[in-house]
Amino acid sequence: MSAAAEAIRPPRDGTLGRLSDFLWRRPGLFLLLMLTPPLLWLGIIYVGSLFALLLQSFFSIDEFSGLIRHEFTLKTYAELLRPSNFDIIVRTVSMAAVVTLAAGVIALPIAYYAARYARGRWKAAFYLAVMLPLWSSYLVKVYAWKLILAKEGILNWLFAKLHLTWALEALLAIPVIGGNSLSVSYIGTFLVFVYVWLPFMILPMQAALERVPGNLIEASADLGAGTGQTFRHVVFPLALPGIIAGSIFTFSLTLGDYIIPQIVGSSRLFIGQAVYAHQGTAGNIPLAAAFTVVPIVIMGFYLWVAKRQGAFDAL
Amino acid sequence: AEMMSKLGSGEGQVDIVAWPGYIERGETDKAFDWVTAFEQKTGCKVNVKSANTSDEMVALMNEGGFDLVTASGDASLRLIAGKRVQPVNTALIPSWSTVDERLQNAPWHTVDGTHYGTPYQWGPNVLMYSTEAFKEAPKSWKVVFEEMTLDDGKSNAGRVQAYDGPIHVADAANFLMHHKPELGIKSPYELNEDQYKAALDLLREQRKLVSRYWHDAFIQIDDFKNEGVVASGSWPFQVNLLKGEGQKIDSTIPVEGATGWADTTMMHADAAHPNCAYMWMEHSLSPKVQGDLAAWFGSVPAVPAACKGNELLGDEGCKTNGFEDFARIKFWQTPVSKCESQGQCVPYYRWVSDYIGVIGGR
Amino acid sequence: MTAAVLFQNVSRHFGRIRAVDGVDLEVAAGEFFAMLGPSGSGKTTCLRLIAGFEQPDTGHIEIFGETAEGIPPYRRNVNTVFQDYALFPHLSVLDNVAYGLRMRGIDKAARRREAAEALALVKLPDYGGRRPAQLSGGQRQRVALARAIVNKPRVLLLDEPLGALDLKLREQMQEELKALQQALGITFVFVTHDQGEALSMADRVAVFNEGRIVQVGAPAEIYRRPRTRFVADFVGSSNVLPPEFTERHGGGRRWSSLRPEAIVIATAAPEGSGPGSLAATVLATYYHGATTRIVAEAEMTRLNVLVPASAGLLRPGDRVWLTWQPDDLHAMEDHA
Amino acid sequence: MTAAVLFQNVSRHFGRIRAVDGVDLEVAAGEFFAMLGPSGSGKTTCLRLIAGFEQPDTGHIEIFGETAEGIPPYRRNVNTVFQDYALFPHLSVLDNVAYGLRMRGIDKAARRREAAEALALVKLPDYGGRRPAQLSGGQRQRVALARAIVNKPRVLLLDEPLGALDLKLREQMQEELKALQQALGITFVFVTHDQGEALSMADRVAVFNEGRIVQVGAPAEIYRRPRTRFVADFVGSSNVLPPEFTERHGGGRRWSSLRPEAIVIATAAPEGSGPGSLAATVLATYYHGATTRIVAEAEMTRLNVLVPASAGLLRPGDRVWLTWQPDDLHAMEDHA
Amino acid sequence: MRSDRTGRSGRSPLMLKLAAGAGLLFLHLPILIIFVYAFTTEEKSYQWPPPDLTVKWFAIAWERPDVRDALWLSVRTAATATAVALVLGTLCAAAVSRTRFFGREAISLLVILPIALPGIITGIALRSAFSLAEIPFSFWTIVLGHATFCVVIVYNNAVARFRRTSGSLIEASMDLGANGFQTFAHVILPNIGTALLAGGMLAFALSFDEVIVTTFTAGQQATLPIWMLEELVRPRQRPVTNVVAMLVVAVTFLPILAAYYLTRDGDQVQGQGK
Ligand SMILES: Nc1ncnc2c1ncn2[C@@H]1O[C@H](COP(=O)(O)OP(=O)(O)OP(=O)(O)O)[C@@H](O)[C@H]1O
Ligand SMILES: Nc1ncnc2c1ncn2[C@@H]1O[C@H](COP(=O)(O)OP(=O)(O)OP(=O)(O)O)[C@@H](O)[C@H]1O
Ligand SMILES: NCCCCN
Ligand SMILES: [Mg+2]
Ligand SMILES: [Mg+2]
Repeated sequence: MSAAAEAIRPPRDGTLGRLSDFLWRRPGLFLLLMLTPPLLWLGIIYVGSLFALLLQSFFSIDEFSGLIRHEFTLKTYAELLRPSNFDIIVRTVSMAAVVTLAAGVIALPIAYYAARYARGRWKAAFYLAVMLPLWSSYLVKVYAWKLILAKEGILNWLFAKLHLTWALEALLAIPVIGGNSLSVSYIGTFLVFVYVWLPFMILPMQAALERVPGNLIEASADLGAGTGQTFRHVVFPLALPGIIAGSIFTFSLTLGDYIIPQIVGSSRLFIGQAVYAHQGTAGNIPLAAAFTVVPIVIMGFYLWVAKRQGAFDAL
Repeated sequence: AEMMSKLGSGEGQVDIVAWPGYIERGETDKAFDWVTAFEQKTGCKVNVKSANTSDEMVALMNEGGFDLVTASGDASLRLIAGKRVQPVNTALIPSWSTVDERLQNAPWHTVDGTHYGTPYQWGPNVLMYSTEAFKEAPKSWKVVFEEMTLDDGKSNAGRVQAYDGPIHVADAANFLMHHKPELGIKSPYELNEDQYKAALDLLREQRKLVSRYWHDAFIQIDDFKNEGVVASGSWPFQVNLLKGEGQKIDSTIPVEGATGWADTTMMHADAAHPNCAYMWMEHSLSPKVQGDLAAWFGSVPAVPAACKGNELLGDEGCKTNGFEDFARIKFWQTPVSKCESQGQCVPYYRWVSDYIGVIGGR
Repeated sequence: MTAAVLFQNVSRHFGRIRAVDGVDLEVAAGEFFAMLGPSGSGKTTCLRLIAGFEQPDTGHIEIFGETAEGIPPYRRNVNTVFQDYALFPHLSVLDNVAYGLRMRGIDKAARRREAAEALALVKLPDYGGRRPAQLSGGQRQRVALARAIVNKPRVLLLDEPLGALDLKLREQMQEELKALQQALGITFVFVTHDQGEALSMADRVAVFNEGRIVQVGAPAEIYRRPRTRFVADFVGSSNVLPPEFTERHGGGRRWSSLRPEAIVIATAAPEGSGPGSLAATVLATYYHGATTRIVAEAEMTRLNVLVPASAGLLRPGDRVWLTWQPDDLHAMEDHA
Repeated sequence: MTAAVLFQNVSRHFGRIRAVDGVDLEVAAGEFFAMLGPSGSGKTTCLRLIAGFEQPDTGHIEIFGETAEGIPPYRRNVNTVFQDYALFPHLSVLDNVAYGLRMRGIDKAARRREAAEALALVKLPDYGGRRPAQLSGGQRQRVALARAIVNKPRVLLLDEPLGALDLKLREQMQEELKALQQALGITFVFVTHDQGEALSMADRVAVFNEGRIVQVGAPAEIYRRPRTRFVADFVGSSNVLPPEFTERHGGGRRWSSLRPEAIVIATAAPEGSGPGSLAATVLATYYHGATTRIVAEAEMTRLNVLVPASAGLLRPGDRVWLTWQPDDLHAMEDHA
Repeated sequence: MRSDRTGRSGRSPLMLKLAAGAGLLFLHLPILIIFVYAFTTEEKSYQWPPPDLTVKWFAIAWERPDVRDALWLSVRTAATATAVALVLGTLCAAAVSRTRFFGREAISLLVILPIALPGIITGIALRSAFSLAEIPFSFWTIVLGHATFCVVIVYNNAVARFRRTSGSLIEASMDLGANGFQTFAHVILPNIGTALLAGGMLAFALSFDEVIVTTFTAGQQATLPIWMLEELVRPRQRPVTNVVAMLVVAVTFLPILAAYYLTRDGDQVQGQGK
């Protein structure tokens, strides 16, 4: 093999060859070309729509005809902060927080087991066992819960069979969260929310737990920490970003859902329902838009915290 | 839009916003079908979007994309004021003359002598109850407004429902009209601040009894079957369906009388299929359709001729459904500030937000 | 005196892989003990058996006379310096070092004080507030060391602790580790696959191959008197010579080893050319700075010769004479 | 003769980091050229400038007399052996090797034949069908080599190609690489931070520090006559001595370097003790097999001495005398 | 001790096992109920326990034109949205992982936004944008909504793979004489292919089940979930809905399984971003 060839080859013919050279010399332009389609889509269409929506919250509605008056006003925001609407916000945010917490608590053992103990086939089985409910029809799942929770439903039937009806009744007798039956109580709404969003919590949590290096766990044991201590001092803090990532989903999904509280709930509105109702039923787009500002602000804050915790990589 | 002066040929389809149960093509029960024949005759395919409240109907019409809407009285004037609907040329609707005279010039679709639609059906919001919880038909709306022990020995708390629409405030006002005459309520849709406050207070009391408000007719049916609900204001439609399934259910109009609705088929100002729309309006006034629908929904036909000789409705049907109660029924209409009876009333938009508050526990 | 670590016929197999296979081992208290062997020879597994991360399939392990089987790692007074340090990234350096004390319930003030002392011992007194990510490789290694020694373990296990460091740093850390061991008097068990490191640091070296210990002894013994071809080959770049060669040059009919630096090279034939003298041809030379390695061929055998770099330059093809002390041609256990 | 690679005052800065800073460089055609320097000194960046992955901020680069700036990597007849090999995991070994030929539009039969030849050259004739994942580190390294040389590049760039290999394999590959370069006659530019590797393999060595070339020269020159303290320190573990010491022992008032192996150690005082003779105390000894390193202190200065392992054993605290040839105390450019 | 193989002690604590098992049971029992109801003979209400079992609903479901129309619309929507998401997600991932530039962080935030914000916001925002721009509802308005939140799924998968694929592969390819396009075809695509496939399948499944955004962007068109929403309320042949639900589970199960096996060796399937 002799070294007789020229040191620099001439440019390749053809459009592609020349284009490649051209773009290679202008990496900035190349980057721009790559980013243009997604930026057009997400940055212009999507974010543009969001802004258009926000803009509408500064309009108001003619109360009689239901038509929008295209004049700048803060009236709609004043309306948003009326006690009855404020209740909706508080109710929704509390529910989202409680659901997130509960989903975290239930998800943890599953995620932890799958991440640290399940192997090979079992691991795949675990994964599918989480994915299957995740991808089963959301609506049908919610409906299944309506049937489970109804007064004449499966859970009552089961409790009756087990002679535990008294326990259920005691639960429902709790003020505020109880009610006439599970399907018309906050407990019911909460249960369904937790159920439906649980897989969204498990997967990022599992991924995060898996990313905790095994050697740190050994190092901890080596330094005298028992299993529980290792979990508290090493595993949990290190998995926290992933847990936060998971909580973004449960929190955000709860904030915006309008189907679950409508099917299982006590007719007290949640933000999603209020948005849906004002947009669709009442045709009050400005108020609906003002309502959407609440989850946007909350999630904005949430994302900011998540970002600082490095949770984005875990999404 | 200008009123149509001449009919052309059909555009192949017509899009209608309707109350649930209003436009049937035999999918639930083969006997009730007043769409298939129309489609075959005119070549206009009928697409139906059902809406559960008047507000929803207004919103859908505001959004556009529909030709017709079966608007109740509390929606129709809003649609007219918002210029969402167009005047109809009754000359293009041969059956116009057969319409019940009480409805032909009704104020909820006639403005300055111009008609904005064809009457469709009317009827009362009845009190539906379980015959297991009540030995005999309840006499008063009290059973859904005040806590009491029912005939089955259990409290009504958690076992009654109310309509999830601001117009339900009128039901409370109607109740007060009877029980608190000192408030001086003339019309349940025209309330001054004091009357309004009294109605809201009553509704707040009712909130304690209601587990879940009903929004969708079918969900109410479910709730009666699966959630142990025993009494609620309702439409005859639900009563019919439940009875049809053999549930122990009946309905009544208590002493206080009832609110009710009178619906008008109205045409969108920008209807894309005006010819089919006119054809549908004509079709909707045929005695067969009117009678079948009345039988199906438990309502009263807008065409008296339908009361005779309809197989499904039967000869007593119109009477049963309240043909003679026209005067007792306080038909839905939109509350406005400048009201006839007392000059200054609480307008509808406050009904909307306050009712959300009441349901939310405020 | 009880051994610091005692293995009696210990085996640990993973499926068909015999990671550790019938090992007998005795590490004396206070000793600096090195485990040397190629990759996959079972060194790490041995260490993990001592630390308690693995349990023996068969055999018996004692640590300072106490049975170790079935005792979880966190109940053994043994600490490990991991090859990749395994520092907790979410804790400060000080908290890393104090971790073991905290797990034992030592109160905050006391553990901070002790941790600070340990950091001073590894010459990082002012680094307590940093995160591990803010340290260089050598600094991390010292933190790992401090984190282990602060617990005053009876045995300190080190798994290739210098593997990730570059040459300069490595040499420096070797000295420091050795000094520290002498100062603390703790038993060190040190795993490496670098024979230079093992020879220069350890009191005794165990050479591993395929899950077994092939030879245990003082560094000079291992280097000068390798028991098998494997050891000769692995420990330093010895010339391993076939039985015929050994026989021709006055040994028995065995494989033998001849250290490159034991060979003297000359451009003229030596006086009396008896056994331990050979005419050869230079094949290549490699300049290493302090030394030059000469590859020469004699009797169809390639021989490496290490000469001081200052020795006269040879070129490939040069004719040379090789001589060595008969004693340096060390016959090993391997027969023909 | 045109240089294979020519840098004229080439700089490449990343923000405030001066990765390569005003470098002048000439690599002769057919040369085995090594770039040696600590981590972050700019070696890789230099290589990437030759390959075309980086463009100089200022300065001029020529490859065999042709201007290289603005020419994309795929148009340079230069190939690289990457430190992590960068084999295509989705292609077989043969397809990996044939990749460059395929991109140049060579037909299938021809490129398979040439790839097979290249694989034979790196002694992996039967491995064409495997996936890279099925190879050991050393085998991968050879595939990477074959993949580069099959294109008959005019310059072959190697970025620490042996960094990931273990000691034994590394020594073996060093020999093979050197032999291959001599056989092919291609210009090799070889990056390493291991001075032993650089000294033993290269025709010439460039020592990098902080983006600049500190010294270029033949290995022995770099080793024996380091120009600065940095070079003395980095190339071999020399004793770097302060100006006062140099002055006392007959040099100028400059920093000087004294190679450990240039020092002769004796337990008795030499005859006439003039310059280049010193009484010292042994601090520590490190047995390395072939050699023993003795750390001794004299005149408040620590000195490393390298002696053959067979030399009589010394113990810490022993009193010794150190002597060296005046010539070996090499005064460097650094002043007091 | 470098210990990837470790840190996982052999046996798990019993309590953990029980809690994990209970959690999984909680996840699965309701789904079983759906399956059981697909076989009930009772069609109007949901009686428990079912009076009797039958398979007739499968045939009936297949006969119903509205089911088939909805199914077809959902398939077309999901396929188109996935295709769009694949292009946009890959471009984004490539740009973000190959280069560092100003605003890089903003882009990853932008991509995450459509799933981090509740779906109703995406839905209502698009809907009001459509009405402002006077865009009538169509197949494409649904796709627009779906692709927006599918991008992140593809993006996450692609970014993870890019991160795992050594950047030097691309340099190696160029070094060996391949220009940008050749490198894309011969090196980049083969290496990120399975990740894209996995991301694409998950995006498909996500779009296939989406109801909230669709409600706002579909107008009067019915995708399968929209159809179900209508159908679940109407007491007409309710078991048909459950048959369809079961079918959807079966249909989405395979892509998920495939996605898992495609990305198993290495990065996690990024399926959580539903
Ligand atoms: N948990 C395990 N499962 C399966 N095989 C294992 C396990 N641990 C170790 N092995 C195998 O046992 C053998 C010995 O491994 P060990 O890690 O002890 O070697 P080592 O001498 O430390 O090697 P290195 O120098 O590469 O670290 C190897 O073949 C390894 O692959
Ligand atoms: N793309 C880049 N962006 C920013 N800084 C860079 C980049 N490439 C190199 N550097 C910096 O330039 C300096 C020189 O890097 P280079 O990789 O050339 O060093 P090196 O001599 O090869 O080191 P090593 O032995 O660690 O490989 C380093 O400080 C490095 O961090
Ligand atoms: N982002 C919407 C979640 C829908 C659940 N299937
Ligand atoms: Mg090991
Ligand atoms: Mg480098």
